[in-house]
Amino acid sequence: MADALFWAGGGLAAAGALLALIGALGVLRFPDVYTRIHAASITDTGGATLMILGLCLISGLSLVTLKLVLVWVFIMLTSPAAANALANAAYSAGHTPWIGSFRIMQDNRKGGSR
Amino acid sequence: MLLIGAAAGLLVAMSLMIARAIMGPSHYDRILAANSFGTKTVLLLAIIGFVFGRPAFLDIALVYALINFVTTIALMKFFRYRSLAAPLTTHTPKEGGNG
Amino acid sequence: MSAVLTHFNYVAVIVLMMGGLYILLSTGNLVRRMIGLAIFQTSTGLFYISLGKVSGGTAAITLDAVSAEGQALAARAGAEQVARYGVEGVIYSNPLPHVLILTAIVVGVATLAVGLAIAVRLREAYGTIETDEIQALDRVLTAAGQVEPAP
Amino acid sequence: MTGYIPGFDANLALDAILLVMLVVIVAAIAATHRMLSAVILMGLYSLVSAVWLVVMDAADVAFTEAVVGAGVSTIVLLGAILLTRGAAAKVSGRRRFLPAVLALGVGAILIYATLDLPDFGDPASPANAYVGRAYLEATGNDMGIPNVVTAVLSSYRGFDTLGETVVIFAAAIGVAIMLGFGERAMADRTIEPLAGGPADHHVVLRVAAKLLIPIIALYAFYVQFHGDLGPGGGFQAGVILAVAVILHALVFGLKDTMAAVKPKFARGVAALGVLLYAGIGVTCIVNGGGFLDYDHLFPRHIEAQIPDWILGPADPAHPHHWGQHFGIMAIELGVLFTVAATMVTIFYGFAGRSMEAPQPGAPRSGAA
Repeated sequence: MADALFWAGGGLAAAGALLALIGALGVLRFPDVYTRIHAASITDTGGATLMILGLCLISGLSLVTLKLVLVWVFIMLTSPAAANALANAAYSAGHTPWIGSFRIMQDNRKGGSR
Repeated sequence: MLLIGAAAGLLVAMSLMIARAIMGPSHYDRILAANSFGTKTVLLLAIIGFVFGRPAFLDIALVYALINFVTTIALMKFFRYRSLAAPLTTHTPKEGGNG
Repeated sequence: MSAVLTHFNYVAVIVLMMGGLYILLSTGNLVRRMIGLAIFQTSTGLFYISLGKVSGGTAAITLDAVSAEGQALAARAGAEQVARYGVEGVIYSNPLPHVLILTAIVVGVATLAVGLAIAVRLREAYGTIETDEIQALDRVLTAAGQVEPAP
Repeated sequence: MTGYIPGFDANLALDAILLVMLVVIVAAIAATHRMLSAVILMGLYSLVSAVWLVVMDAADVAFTEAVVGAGVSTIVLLGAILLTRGAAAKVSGRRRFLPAVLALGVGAILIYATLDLPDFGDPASPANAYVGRAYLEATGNDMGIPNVVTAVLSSYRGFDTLGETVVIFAAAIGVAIMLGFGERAMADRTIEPLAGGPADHHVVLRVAAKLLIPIIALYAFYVQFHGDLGPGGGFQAGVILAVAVILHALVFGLKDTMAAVKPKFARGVAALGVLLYAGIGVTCIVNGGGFLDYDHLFPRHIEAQIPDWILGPADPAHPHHWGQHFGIMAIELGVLFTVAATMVTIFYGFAGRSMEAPQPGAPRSGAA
């Protein structure tokens, strides 16, 4: 039973790493800031969840698992907030998206800059 | 064995992030690369703790998960608002005040 | 060939050190020079830690050899090595360089902050932080008598 | 290659990959002329070196490097670049050739010198075989705390660490004098909130920061008080506490933070830390021991009153070293105060300084 958990945990961790890798590829190849923020932050939190779940399986019920869950909670708290703030800053700095035009941005900007 | 594979995958993802940080056209790409690099480093630290048999070293991953947020905010504030001291709000304290 | 394998760490640390030195020398901008200096300082720390690493060792936080972690580490290092180099059944890396570098990093940041504060005051006084411009301004001002000449 | 275990390829491979990453980052810093990407790459550099330090079994140092290198030094550099705006980083061509030749020459000499260093990871090398082992073996019965690095840092070598704490305190005074006073310092200016579109009102950040600041501060005290059981200690905890205050200043504005943690209070706490540290040393002298000799921290009759449930029943075979435990904990607290207050004072200096500089060439004589 123990090494079944070990292999399951290892598999989940590898899946998380794969997701992170795909995210990194996305950040490298996407054309503009917004798509890169999208690629990076989603695969970050997703990869982190998978990987930490895998490590929790390996470590079983112990203090280490508590620390892993805490790491997961903090990543869940900070990574999306940072990505949101970054997209906010890029938007208010006037970065227009490369593909298509956000009509709401124009309205907001007209409305915003009184 | 799988953990070492996961660590290798993370290392490749981190090097891609360094590439994005080096060549990123706009500053926001660089902040994004730094932020994502930080999160991947947290995961790599967790996996290294397990691969080398001392999982008690998760404290370092834990602390960096917090510090990464602060560095990203400082960089974002620097590039966007050119000031580290201004509060991140648009209404003056008298009127808003609760954020 | 084996010399490269066993000395790779030292060569890499020296390449980092020389990178820091190059950054330090190749620019007149004070803030950029301090980035080069910070890289130089950190690489000396990496050098000390490379010297202190014992292969097969673990961090210098004592754990008893009978614990699961202790046995896993001993199995990986091989009983004969553990017998010869282990302390109470576990091989540890050398803790002394860690102590030195730990304080060196914190003091390094404190001195970096003081250096940057001086650069800011130079910017406010001279309007620039390029060293050659500052020297040129100094010469002009000492000639004009506004600033007493350096001792 | 006596006694060198070529095994652990995962350890060696990871170490080599991370070093190559460090070299690539330094090359990128050398190549870029933009100061801002140099600062971001500096953050990545200290982050990768933190991971490398974990691979090198230096858990405490990795802790410090991750917190100080990627966190505080990036923010201090950003503050400095903000205050030295307008001074473009001109890197003229002729300046590149001579430093490159010099760096290559010195590098070649140093690499030649490393040829007769002991092999990497060799347990029988003089450093690792004698002095290192002596402390590993002695800490068990001298002090009875697991973390040998904290034991050496705060007890065997307590006097040096006191010196380092005073150096950090001196840095705080230096930055406070240069940037904290004068008419452009924060004390007498109000900063109006950002003018801008609705996107500049970062609600998400404010809520996330409100959630995180108490957690970071609590975590700092966790790191401080379990410094002798696992990786951690006064230096790391002090910087984490300062990062909590800096996060508050970054999100809620320096004005509110300075109202909460007054600059004068921060400078006082920095002095208090050094006072606590030296005070512990003096109490050891008063109790008949040497300076900072914690075995004499408690005279016999007080030590007898310490209840058994704290460290287990007293048995002569393994003495409890009450003095060492509480002495190390107390001076780590002193270091926590000084380091946290220093980093906060430094941040106040850089963030609170406004930027209107005189035109070049017209220095105000006797500038305050």
